[in-house]
Amino acid sequence: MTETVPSLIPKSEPIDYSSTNNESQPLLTIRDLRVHFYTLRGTVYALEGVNLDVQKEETMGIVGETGCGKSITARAVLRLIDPPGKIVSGTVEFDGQELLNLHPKEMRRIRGKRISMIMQEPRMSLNPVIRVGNQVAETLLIHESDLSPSAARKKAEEMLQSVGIPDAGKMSKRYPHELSGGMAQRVMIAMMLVTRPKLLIADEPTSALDVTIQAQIIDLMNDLVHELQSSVMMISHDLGVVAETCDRVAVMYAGSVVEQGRVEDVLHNPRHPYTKGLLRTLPDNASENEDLYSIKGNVPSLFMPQQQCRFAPRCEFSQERCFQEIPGSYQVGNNHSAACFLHENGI
Amino acid sequence: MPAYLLKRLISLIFTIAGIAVVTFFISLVVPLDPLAAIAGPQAPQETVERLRVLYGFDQPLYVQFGHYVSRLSEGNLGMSFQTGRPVLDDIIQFFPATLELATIALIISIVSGITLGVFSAVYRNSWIDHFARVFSLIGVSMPVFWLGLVLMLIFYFKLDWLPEPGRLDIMLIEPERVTGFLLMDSLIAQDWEVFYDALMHLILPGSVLGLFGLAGIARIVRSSMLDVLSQEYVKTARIKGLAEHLVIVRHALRNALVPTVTVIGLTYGGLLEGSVLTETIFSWPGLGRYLTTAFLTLDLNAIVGGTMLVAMSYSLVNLVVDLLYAYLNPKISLDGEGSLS
Amino acid sequence: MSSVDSNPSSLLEVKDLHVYFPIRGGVMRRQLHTVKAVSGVSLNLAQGEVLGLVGESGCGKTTLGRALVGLAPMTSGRVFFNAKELHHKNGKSSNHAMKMQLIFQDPYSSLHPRKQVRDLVGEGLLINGLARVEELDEKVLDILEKVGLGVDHLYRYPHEFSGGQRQRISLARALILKPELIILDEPTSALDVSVQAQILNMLKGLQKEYNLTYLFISHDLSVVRYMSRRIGVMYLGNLVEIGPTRSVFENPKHPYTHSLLSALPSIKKGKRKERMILKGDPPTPIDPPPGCPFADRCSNTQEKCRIEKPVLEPLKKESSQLVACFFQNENVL
Amino acid sequence: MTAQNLTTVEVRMLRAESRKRALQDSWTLWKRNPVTIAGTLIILSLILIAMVAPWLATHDPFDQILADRLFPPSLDYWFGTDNLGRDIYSRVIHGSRLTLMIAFVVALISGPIGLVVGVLSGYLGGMVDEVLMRLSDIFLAFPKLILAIAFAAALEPGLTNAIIAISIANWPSYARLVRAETLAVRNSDYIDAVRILGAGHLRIMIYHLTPMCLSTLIVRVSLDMGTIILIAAGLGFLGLGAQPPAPEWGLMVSDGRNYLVDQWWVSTIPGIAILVVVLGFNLVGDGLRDILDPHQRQS
Amino acid sequence: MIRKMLNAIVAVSMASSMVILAFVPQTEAASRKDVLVVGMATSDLISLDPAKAFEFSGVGLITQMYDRLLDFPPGSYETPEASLAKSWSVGSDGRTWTFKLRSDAKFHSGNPVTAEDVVYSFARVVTLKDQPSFILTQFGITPDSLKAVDRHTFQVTLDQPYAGGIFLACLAAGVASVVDSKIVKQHVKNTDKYPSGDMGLTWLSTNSAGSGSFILKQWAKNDRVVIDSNADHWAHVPKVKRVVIKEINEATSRRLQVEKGDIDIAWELFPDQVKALQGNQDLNIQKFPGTTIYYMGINVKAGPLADPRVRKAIRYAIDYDGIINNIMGGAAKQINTFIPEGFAGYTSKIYYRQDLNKAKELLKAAGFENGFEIEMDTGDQTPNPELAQSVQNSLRKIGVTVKINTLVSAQLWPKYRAQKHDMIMARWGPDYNDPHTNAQPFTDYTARQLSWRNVYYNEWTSGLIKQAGVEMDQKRRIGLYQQANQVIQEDGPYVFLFQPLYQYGVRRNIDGFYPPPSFDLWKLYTISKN
Repeated sequence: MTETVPSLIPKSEPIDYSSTNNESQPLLTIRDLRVHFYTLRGTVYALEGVNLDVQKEETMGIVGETGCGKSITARAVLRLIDPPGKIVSGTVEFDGQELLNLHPKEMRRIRGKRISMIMQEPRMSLNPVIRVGNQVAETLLIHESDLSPSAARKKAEEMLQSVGIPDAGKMSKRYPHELSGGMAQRVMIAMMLVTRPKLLIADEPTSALDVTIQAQIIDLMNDLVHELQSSVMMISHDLGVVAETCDRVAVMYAGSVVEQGRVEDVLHNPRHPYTKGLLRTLPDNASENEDLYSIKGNVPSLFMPQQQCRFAPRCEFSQERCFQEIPGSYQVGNNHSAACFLHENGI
Repeated sequence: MPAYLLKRLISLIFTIAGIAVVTFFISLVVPLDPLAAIAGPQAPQETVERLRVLYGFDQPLYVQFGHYVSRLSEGNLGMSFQTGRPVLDDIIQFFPATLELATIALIISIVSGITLGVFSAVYRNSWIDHFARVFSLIGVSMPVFWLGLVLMLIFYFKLDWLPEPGRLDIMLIEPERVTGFLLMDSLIAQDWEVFYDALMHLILPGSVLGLFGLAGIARIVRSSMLDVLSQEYVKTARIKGLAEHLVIVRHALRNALVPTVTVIGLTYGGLLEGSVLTETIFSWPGLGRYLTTAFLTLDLNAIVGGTMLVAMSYSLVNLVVDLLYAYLNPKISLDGEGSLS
Repeated sequence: MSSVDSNPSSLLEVKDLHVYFPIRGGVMRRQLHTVKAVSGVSLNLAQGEVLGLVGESGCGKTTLGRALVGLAPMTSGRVFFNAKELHHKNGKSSNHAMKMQLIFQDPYSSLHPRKQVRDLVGEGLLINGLARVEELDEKVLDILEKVGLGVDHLYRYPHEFSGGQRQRISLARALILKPELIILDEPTSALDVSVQAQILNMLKGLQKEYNLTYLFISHDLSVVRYMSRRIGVMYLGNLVEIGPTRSVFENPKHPYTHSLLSALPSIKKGKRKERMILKGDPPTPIDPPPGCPFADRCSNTQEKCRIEKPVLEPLKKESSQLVACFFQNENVL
Repeated sequence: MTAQNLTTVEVRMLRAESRKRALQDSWTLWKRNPVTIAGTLIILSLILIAMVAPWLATHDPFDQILADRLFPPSLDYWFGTDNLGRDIYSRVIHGSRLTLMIAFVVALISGPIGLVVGVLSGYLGGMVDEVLMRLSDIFLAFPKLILAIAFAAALEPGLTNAIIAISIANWPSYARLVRAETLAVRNSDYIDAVRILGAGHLRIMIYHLTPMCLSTLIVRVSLDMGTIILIAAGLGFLGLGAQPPAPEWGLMVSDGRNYLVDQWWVSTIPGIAILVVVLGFNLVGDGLRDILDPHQRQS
Repeated sequence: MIRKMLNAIVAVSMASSMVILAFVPQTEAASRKDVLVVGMATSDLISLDPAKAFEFSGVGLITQMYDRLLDFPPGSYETPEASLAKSWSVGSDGRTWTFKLRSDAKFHSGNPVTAEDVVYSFARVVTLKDQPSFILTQFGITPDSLKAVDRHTFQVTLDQPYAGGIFLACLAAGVASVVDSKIVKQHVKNTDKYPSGDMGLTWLSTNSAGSGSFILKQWAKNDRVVIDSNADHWAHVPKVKRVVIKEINEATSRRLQVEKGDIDIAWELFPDQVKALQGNQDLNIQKFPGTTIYYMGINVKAGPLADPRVRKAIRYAIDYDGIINNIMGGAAKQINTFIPEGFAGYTSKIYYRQDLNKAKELLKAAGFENGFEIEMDTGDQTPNPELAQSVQNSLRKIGVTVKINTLVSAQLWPKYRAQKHDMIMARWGPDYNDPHTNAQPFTDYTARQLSWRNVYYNEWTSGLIKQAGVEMDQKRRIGLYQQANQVIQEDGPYVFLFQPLYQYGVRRNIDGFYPPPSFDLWKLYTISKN
């Protein structure tokens, strides 16, 4: 199958994000990001035009269900999409620099130094055959060429100390499997923040952890990014976690952002039918005698390029138009937008 | 750790005892008489019968087995019928040559196998991958005896790049025997001429034998590299900003080597086996040939001693492999077993 | 097999159940350590009741469920099912235990990858001689339709299904034997929220339709609260608190329950509220020290807690909320 | 549609469809791998050649024309003649039957033995495992060729005994493999699931463990086909395998080794035949692993 | 990226090989001139003790390191000549033989060769009773029948009179080598098999204590035997300082190495190798008819083979010319007698040539016009399998289907000895250099040799040979052999195929090489290298 990027420009121009923002230039600007996977069974149109901003010193949440493209978005920012995936088009501007056409060498200088990322399974994300202290030190050694290995190890130990690892000197000699999940995630955080990056991408950092540990880690992350004045892109499927940690949130569905805004606006006043539905499915809100709300139908196949609102087949409010055009992103409130024709005419 | 070693040694003893019994019973199922063979085609019947008494083959089987067991338990491997010498002496003489050959072959296998495997995995499904896989498979697919003869023809006879078959040039006398390994003994004796000559003699049989083990190693390296490359921690390394070749060598390869070590142990066993034919073709005075002759002449003591040695070194290598495995893989602790199922 | 000491009104009665695993090592394979996965749990389940069991990983909730169906050894204690005592022998469950079924957490590993749906679901019937091979298609189809699958799915392999659908297949496999008790071991934790809603709805519907009894094991407090009328909290192999869902959630008496609830993120509570965050990791169940299992992490540990193990006691007389804490009355929060 | 009107026709159709889907998946995976395609073609042509050997051969493979011995390849003798004036081309063609027969018979003997021993040992554990594994240890400790030589020498040399000898040498490694697979699988949720349904040991072993081990075993056996052929050829080379005048390739290489320098074709052509076929089996095995390995299926 | 890794590997290996090369001194050329390198199949070598060795290469090597009372001159095996014994005589009873020893012979140790040493040497052989011992014991020699009359006079008494030619030929055999009794006695050991002393058997297996032209320097089993020249030999001082017998079991390999000059003499080349070497200016091909006879044994007890007509039919069916011209490349000669050319009593008369019609007639007469199925065993050494296949092909033409079993020696010989074969492709080489060594096994079943193995119990031929064994008149003795041969050719259990020509590839710069007429009659001391 030959690949042609569908040039389906939505009828209504998407909002100009930069103007909606009264503050200074965002730290990270993602525009029309498209990532496709060329698999045996055909092309998977995984990301179909993602638009997203992360402001300086803010925590931006990205929520969505499995396969909606939230992790792919994060990896695309670091340009770490594994084959058969490919970034097809779009721009990712970080601190005034376009990342997608940087030389690989330049890109490596950004990874780990200015943008870091922590992942879901802390123990799987640490190399099982290298002592954790050395793994933390490695990040320093990569980016600070004048640092001696022993100095790096010393700094790594200090960092481990500051992420709340008791007896850091001894713990840094341990192997990942000797740590608990919570400890491993702390190591991961140490490893990724030791270079004081401007942006930390956290890909479901707590979903593999128990609730009590989850709370510890969330607290730790909040404290650290405050101290470092970094921004966070917090990816999670857990709306509760997002509600508790984020300033703003973007909701993704089937490869694009459907709603974006301040957390209290999006979660308490959702405007996109998908967001609304998602919130209603949570058992938290249900009384025990009524059925949970469930969004009808299934997640759409991503094997077709987006040619309509991908949520339309499951949407209670869908109209004929939803099946023919791709909705743009429409302002629905202060710093709050939704990609739904219902809101074409604004608030 | 000591407990683990002890356990392994105990099971090794069981294995060896089993091998001794199996070998004895193999010799039993042979419907023929080893002594008649030893006596050669021309010896008169009387000689054969006298030898039979001399070697105790006229005794009932259980008596023979009893002698055999009590002798073995004293560590006495007995006399070889074919050489008329203690089997132990024969083994001490022949085994180092085989070991030296197998070691060189193993080194060749490992170096080239890992290289091919890594390239294959990194450039998965590209022509590099296909080439590397086919090349390494040709290695195992080649009949050793034929390849040996052809390479000898090319590199020795036609091109004259490498010396004649054998272990050492005919004009050179072996240095004083310390380890039995020519390369080592010549180093100890500081005899560079012998060292160089022995090394050159090793190249051809070593490569032929090495080719045999290459595919298995390349195959496991490729598949475990593929496995490892899709692991999260490799992604972590990339996220850190590590250059790709370092990601592969420092993070991926190190982990991929863990399963590879096990295969290397098995390959070593295969090399000892492959040496049977290789030694025949390259006039290598090693254990493989000794054992083949022993089987062909039903030299029972030599068969038992030789196979026990091969089995023992095979088991030992695998013990070393397991220790190495534990060393490479910090997750394995040799003493604590059990699980939270 | 007397039914004298069992409570006749209960479908399932667990009395002081212990599940220990030995850790062996050394040359003689001596027992070096003991993993006390479940150390002394007692509970009752009435016919048609849903009991939720919560706790963090390693607290023994899964092992408890597995021990009940015979997948883990019962070291000591007694279990009565339908007023008959259960005896499991080396990994094989006793016959009448087919009325007790288990749904596994991971829908990807609990279906044989090389079997088609018909065989997966129908096997229970064949094993127990409840159907002939010719009848299998129809009987399986009947039950598939109950869990929202259809004839198209009959001859498909597990890998052709999504997580939610697989969990439906697992459920069909259990339901086809007409069980009375189903142990649900985190049945939705591997699923997305929208799929989770579908599965929970279905579970609830089936429970009502067939008057099923559920032991609902989960770490997700909100799911348990939605599903169950009663809830038990486990910590390090012990049941530390058990009672009606509403009272446990609104008035947790055990400090562990309290911190668990406090740690639970929720969209309602908003950002950065003050929480009671437990320090440290949960200890391992290998050779746990005597005394209260929670003593190491509790903010109110006293001398006594380290020596003596508190037992479950009703909060007040006649209260259905039971707590295992010496200072339960001081834990008013 | 309700359960009541489910007809056999529909059932049959559904089954056929499912089979088709499985085949399609394998086909897609197979298609993408040129190396496997090459291997499959080699094996298929070998089977074809073996089937129509008498029609392909230009001469009687046993007919000696001593006056025509050691003729180089020519129009009369496509691959030349051997030391007894037999047509090498016809012998190689006929030899394909022996080669295939050896490979498949050994696989059919040692594969099932390894499967049974491995599943029993892995599933039952305890003493059974201990005894069976010590036994296989003993056999494994013998290098395969040496074990085969021992048995071939102990029995009278000949093709049948060579096959038995190779089978004896082969089963332990299969048993090991199957046992490892069984151990990995026996505590998995889906086995526990049927245990809860009340399944007995025998049922678990036969219906649930065996199919899981089978694909691993098949991959391994197909990778081993090459080794089997090589060992058989090695035995032939040492005079312990097929007996003259059988056109067994190893024997042919051996017969020709005295002529390698000046009459290269006598030994080289059967040598290449062995190489090609063994390569074919290896390529197929390699590809089969990709196809049957669920790991690879997901990508 | 991975290029860096590879570069490192290449760099390291190049550097290390350069270091090694720098240390290699170029001293080879100087010494090579004085060393004769012989490539030979010596895998049969198991002992260098005269009382034990009975293998081709073993006995061949022993005769280089030890002297015997009598010896054959280089390249000949007709009459043994004086060696350690200056003269000899037999007493009137025909049983007592007296030998006068020369006084200038010395062992390698410097000890003089005395009659005591001869007594000890012979006593060793008949006491140890190992394989070759029958060569002496057949004359009834026991330790008691040996006597050192004085320092240089040795006397032996036989149990009855024997034909003198036979006895003297046996004294020239390797087993009758004289060992240095003083040295050997120092190395006596008690072993499992010989609890009361092994008479140096263990030690002598890998050491030499002789007086011959060469001294054993090193025996690296499966690799090489190195013998150094004995400059003090009383008559035959070698022309080279050292001879290295290199084990090369593959004839092809021997050919390659002699062609390249890595060895000076390639022992026993087969016709195909010889053909390839023709026209090579650097090499001489030396041929000599060996005393070996290639024959096919027929078990007289095995079904159809019991009928003499069937055996005769088989003899007529064989394609002798094809075998000799093609398989043997012309380097063989058809033979129809058990006495090889070179021994007295040889006859060049040919009874059988391929005649398929006659063969078919004979089969028909015997009632097997539709043929039958039969097995044939053969060893795995060239050219036996090819011979077997050729015979198989020939017999197919008269309707006899042959199944070939290629057996290793461990199976072949026991089977033959147990009379379990149908037909066997084999060869026979003389144990000592007298026609009796062939006549007896081929015709006298009471010797439990070839005739017995083939279940051919012919009292008459057996009687003839027994008579020949004690016949003092050489002419009459030969007559008896020839008489027996006629019966064997007509009725016997053998198909005589040919007597081969042994061929040696010799470098041009080698002089004085006499192809050994018999397996034990090498004379390495005559060879010089230019």
